[in-house]
Amino acid sequence: MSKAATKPEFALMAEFRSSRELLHAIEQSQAAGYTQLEAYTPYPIEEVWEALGQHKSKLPLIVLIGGIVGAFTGYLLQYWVSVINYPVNVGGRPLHSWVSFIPVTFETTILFAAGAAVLGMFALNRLPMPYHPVFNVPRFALASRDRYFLAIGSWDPKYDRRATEEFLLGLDPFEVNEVAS
Amino acid sequence: MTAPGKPPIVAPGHTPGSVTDQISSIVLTRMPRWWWAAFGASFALVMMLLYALTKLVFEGTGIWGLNIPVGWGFAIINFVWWIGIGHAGTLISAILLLLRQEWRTSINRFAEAMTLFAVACAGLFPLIHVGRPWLAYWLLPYPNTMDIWPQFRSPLVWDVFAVTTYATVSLLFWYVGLVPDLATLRDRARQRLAKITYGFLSMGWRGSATHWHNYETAYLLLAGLATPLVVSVHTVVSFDFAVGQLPGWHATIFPPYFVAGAIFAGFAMVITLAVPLRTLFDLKDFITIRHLQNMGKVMLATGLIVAYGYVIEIFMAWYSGNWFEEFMILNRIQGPYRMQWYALLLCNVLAPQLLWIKRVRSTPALLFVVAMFVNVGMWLERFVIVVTSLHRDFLPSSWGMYAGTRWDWAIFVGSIGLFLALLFLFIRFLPMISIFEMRTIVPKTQAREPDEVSP
Amino acid sequence: MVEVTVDDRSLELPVWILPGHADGSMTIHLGYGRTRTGRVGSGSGFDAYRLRTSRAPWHVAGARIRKIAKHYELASTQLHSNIGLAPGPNEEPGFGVEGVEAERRHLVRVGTLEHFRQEPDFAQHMGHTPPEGLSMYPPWDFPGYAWGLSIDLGACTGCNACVVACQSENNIPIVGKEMVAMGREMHWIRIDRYFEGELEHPHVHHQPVMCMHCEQAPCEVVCPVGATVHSSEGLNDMVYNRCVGTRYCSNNCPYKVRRFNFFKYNDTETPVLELLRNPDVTVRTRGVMEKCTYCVQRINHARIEAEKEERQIRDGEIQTACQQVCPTEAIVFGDVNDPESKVSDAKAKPLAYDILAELGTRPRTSYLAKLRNPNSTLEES
Amino acid sequence: MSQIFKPSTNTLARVSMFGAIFFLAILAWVLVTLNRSSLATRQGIVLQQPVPFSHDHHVAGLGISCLYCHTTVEESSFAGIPPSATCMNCHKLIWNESPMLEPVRESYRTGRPIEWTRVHDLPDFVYFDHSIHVAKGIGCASCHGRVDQMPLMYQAESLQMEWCLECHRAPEMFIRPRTEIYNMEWVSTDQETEGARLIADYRVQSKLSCSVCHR
Repeated sequence: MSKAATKPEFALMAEFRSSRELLHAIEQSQAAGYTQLEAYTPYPIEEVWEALGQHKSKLPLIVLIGGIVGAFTGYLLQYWVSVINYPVNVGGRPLHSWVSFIPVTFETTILFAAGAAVLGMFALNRLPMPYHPVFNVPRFALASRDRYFLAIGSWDPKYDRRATEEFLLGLDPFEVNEVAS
Repeated sequence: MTAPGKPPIVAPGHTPGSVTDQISSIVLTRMPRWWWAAFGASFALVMMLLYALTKLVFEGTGIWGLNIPVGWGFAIINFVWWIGIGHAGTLISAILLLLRQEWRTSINRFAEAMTLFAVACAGLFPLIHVGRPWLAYWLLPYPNTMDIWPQFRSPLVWDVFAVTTYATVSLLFWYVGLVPDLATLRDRARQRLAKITYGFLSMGWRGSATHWHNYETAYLLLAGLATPLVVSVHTVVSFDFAVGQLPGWHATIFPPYFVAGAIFAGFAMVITLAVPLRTLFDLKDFITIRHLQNMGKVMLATGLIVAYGYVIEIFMAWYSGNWFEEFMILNRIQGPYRMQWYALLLCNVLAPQLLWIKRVRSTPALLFVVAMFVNVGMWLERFVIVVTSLHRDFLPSSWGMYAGTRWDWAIFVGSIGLFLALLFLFIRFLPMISIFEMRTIVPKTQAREPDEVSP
Repeated sequence: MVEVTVDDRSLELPVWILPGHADGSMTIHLGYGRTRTGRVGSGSGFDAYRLRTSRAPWHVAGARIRKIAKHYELASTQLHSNIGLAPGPNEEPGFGVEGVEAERRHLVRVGTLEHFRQEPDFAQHMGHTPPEGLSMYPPWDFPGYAWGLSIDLGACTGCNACVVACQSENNIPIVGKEMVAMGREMHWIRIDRYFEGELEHPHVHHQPVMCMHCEQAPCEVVCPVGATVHSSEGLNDMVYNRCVGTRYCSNNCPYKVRRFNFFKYNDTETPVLELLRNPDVTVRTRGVMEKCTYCVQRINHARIEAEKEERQIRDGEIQTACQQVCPTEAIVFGDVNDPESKVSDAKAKPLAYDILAELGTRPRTSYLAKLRNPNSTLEES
Repeated sequence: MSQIFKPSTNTLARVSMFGAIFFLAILAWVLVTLNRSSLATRQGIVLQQPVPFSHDHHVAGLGISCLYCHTTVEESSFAGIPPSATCMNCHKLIWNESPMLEPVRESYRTGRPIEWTRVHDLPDFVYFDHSIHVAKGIGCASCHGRVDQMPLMYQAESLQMEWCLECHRAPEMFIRPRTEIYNMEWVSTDQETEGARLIADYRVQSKLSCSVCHR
C-alpha cells in the first residue's frame, strides 16, 4: 500500500481471488452506497457487468445503422454506375440488372456493419488509451491472468480515503491498493 | 460439462493461471531450433514465389500452360483452393460460437489466422492471373478520368467485393479476438520493446466490466455478420463458374456444394496444422482428442455433402436431357483427364469414409493422413471443374489440352511457402490459442474449485 | 518421319495421314524450309524443291518412301474430325470423339437437293432455335444500322483467303509453331473442317467461324471491367485499352473465337514494321483479349463518309476483309435492319441457320446450309 | 506490471488515428488532382518548337483562316500540318532574312519537313476524326481553345476520356452553326435552344459506343 501520495489518488482498488468474492464485494459496496464502481476480470463475466447495472449496449444500434448505410451505398453505387452515369448494353441485359447487383450490395452491407461493430466497440470502450491510472498498480498485471479487481473511484460522493479503504479491507480481499492518478 | 465417455475439452488440472502461463510462454520465450529451420525453408519458398512472379510480370501470362480454350488454369484452381481452406477459420470462430460449441475455443485462434493467411494467398491469384496485373485496380470502383466503372454484372467484380470484405472482416474479427490476449502479453512481457509493441496493439485494454460488456456484444455481432459472410464468399466464388454457361460450370448445385467443399477443405487444413502443432508445442492439454474427433465428424459430414454434389452433377447431366452436359460428364469419366477425376473420388469420397471409424477419428496420425488426402482431393476437384470443363466445350474444332508448366508449379508451391511462413511468424509473435477464452472455459470444464489460485 | 526418294534425290519429311487421300500417293507442299523468312518463318518445314526438277514440275512418279526412326512434331490448329461416322473398333485414335460430337451438335448442316425439295427448311430443324422474344430480358432496340453477316457453306471452298485477309487487315500477329502447338494461334477467323462418310472417300465440309456478335453475348456479362460491351449498332465491341486480361470472356464464349495475347506477339520495336500495319487498327499489346470486330474500322469509315454526305450507308458499301477476298462470295455483310440488303436476303433463306442457337446467344453471324446434288449412280459406285 | 506509457500517449494515440484518416483523405485528393493536372495531361504547357510560330500573330493579327494551313480538316481524320512551302508563300517576301525562320528556309531548300513537337497527342488506341466533327458543327475552338490568343501553341483542354464524354453526352451544349466553325470568337446567345435545333438539323448522333473511338 502506498502511503505518501503527492497527488490525490484516482481510486482504491481491492484484489480478489475469485469471481464469487468479487460479486459479493460489488453487492456489499452497492449496499454501502458506493456508485462509482468498476470491476476488472480476466475474462468476461456476465454477472459482473449486470451487477454493475449495465444491461444493454448501444452497439447493436450502431451496427444496424452501419449495415443500412452499407446496403444503400452498395446498391446506389451500382445503380448510378450502370443506369445513370454510363448506360451500356452489356450482353443484352437490362441496365438495371438488380439481380446481379445483390451480391455486391450484400458484401457492402456486411463490410460496413462489421466496421461499425469494431469501431463502435473501441469508441464505446474509449480505446485506444494506452495510459490509464489502474496500470500504476503493479499487481494489476494479474487482472489478465487470474485475479479479480474492484475499484472505487475517488470522485464517488461517498468516497473517503480512509473509510473506503477500511470498507474494502472488510470485504476479505487479497490486498487493497491505492491507484495513483 | 464433459459428457460421459467423451474426452474433455481441456485436460484436467488446469486453472486460468496455468493456461495463461503456458500459452503466453510460447510467445514470450525463445523459439525452438526446428522453428528456425521450418521458417527458413518456407521463406525460401517465398523467395521462389517472388522470382516466379517477377518472371510472370516481365514476360507475360504465356509462361503458364494456358491457351484457348483453357483460359483459366492453376491460378484460378489455387485461388478457389486457398479461399476454400480459409473458410474453416471463420466457421470455427463464428458459426460454432453462435452454436455455443465450446470445443471451438482452443482451435479458433489459429484457425482464424489460417483463414487470414489462406485468404492472403488466395487474394494473390486473381491479381496475378490477369494479363495486365498492373491494371487490376480497374476492378475497383473509384472515380477516374475515363469515367468508366467496373461492370457489376460480372462475377469477378462480386469476387472483388466478397474477397476484400471477407479479408477485412476476418482481420477485424481476428484482431478484436486478439485484443485481450495482447493485453495479457503486455502484462507478461519482460523486454521493453515487446511491452511497448503489445501495449500499443492492445490499445490499453483493461478488462473492465464496461470493456467486456461492449466487447462481448461486438464479438457476438461480428460472429453474426461473419456467418452469412462466410457462406456468401464461397457462394460468390462458385458464381464465377455457375454464372458462366459452360457445361460443368453452369450448375445450380454449385453454391451449396462449394460452401460444403470449403468447410471440408478448411477442416482438413486445420487438422493438418493442429496435429503437428499440438505435439511440437506440447498443447495436447488444450487441443485434445475431443477436438480432433469433432473435426473429423465435421469433415465426414461436409465430405458427404460434397459427394452428394458429385452425384447430383452426374444425375443432372442425365436428367436435364442436355447433350452438352451429358458429354461433359462422360468426358470427365472417360476423357483424357479421367485419372484426375478418379483420384479426386479416391481422395474426397473414399478416404473420408474412414472417419466413420472412431479409432481413426481418435488417432491423430490417421486423421492427419485423411486430411492430407482431402487437401489433395480438393485441389483436384477444382482442377476437374476448371480444366476438364474448359478443355472440351461446345465446338469440337476448338478443343485442346492443358498442362501446368514449371512456373505454374513454382507459383503454387510458392504460395504454400507464403502460407507457412506467415503461419510460423504468427506462432512466433502471437498466442496461437485464445488465452482469455481458455480462461473462460477452464472453470466450466474443471471438476474442482476453479478459483483457488496457485500462489 | 519418312524418307522420300525420287531417282537419286532424297528428303526426310514428316507424314500426316489424311482421310480421302488416294492410296499409294502422297502430297508434298512446296514453299517451306526457307532460310530467310524472318523471326517466325525461318527454317520452318522442309524444302521440297529438292525433289522437283524442271522435267516434272508438278507430278513425280516412282518415288520411294521409307520409314525412318526420327520424330517430328506437327502443330495444327485443330484435329480433323470425321462426322457422320462413329469410330469403329479399327479406327485410328484421334478420329473419334471430335467427329462424333461435331455431328451430334449439328454445327455444319448438309443436305441433298432432293432433301431440300422435300423439306426446304431442313437445316432449321436440325437444331433448336429458341423463338424470338423467349427471354427473361426486355429486348434491346437497334435503331439505325444493325450489322450482320451470313456465310454460305455451299460456296465455301476452304481456301483460307479470308484468314489471310483478316490477318493483314487487322494486324494479327504471327505467333509461330510453338505457340500454335500450345493452342495459342491468334487468327480472328478460322476454317473448321469436317470429313463426312467413309475414310477412303469422305466429303469435306468447310465452315469459317469468327465472332458471332451475339445479341445476348455471354462474353460481355462476365467481363469485370466492361472491356467488351455492345455498340448501338449491335457490334460486340472489344476495347483493347480497357481489357485487363481475365480471359473470362473467352471461357464463356461457346464459339471460342476470342484470342489472347499470352506474350507480346507484336514487334513494336522494329521501326520498319510500322509500315506493315494497318494504321486504322490498334496494335494489341500483351495481356489483352482480341477477336473479330466485323472490321469496325471499315464500318466507321463508311459511316463518317455517309454522314458527311448526309445519306444512309448503302448496301454493299462496307465489305469486311474476309468478304472482300472470298473468291466464291460466300460471305455477305450488311445491315440486317434493311429488309432490302443482301444479308437480310441471305438470312431469310430457308437454308439459313445459326450455330449453337439453343444457347440463346442470338448470333448476328449465321450460316447457309450446304446443298449437294449427287448423281445417285456415281455416289453408290 | 507497471505503467508502460505516459499519459500523453493517449493523446498521441488518438491524434495518430485521426491523423491517419486525414492523411488518407489528403492522399486520395492528391492522386485525383495529380491525375487531372497538367503533369498528366500536358494541358496548358507550352512545348519547345523548332520555330516559335505564333497563332496569335497569324490568326488574330493577320486574319489567316485555319484552313489556309490545316487544309485537310474537312476531308480527313487528320487536320494536316502545312508543308514548309505554305510558310514560304509569304515568307519568301516578308521576313525572308529573319534568323528565326532559318529552319523553315532550310526545310524548304532541302525538302526535309520541320519536325514540330506534337501538341495535341491522343493515345494510339483512340481514333479521332476531324472531318466528321467539323461536318457536324463542332468548332475548332471547342477543343483547341482560343488558338488566336496563343502566341505559342499549347493544349487547351485535358483530352482525357471524361472530357470527350462531356461533349458526346450533351453535344447540344457545344454545337455551333457550320458557318461559325472557324470563328474563334463565336459565342452563342442561346446555346440550349439553338443547340437542340442544330442537333436535329445536322442529324448529330453523338455516339457513346466504345467502337466509335476505340477499335
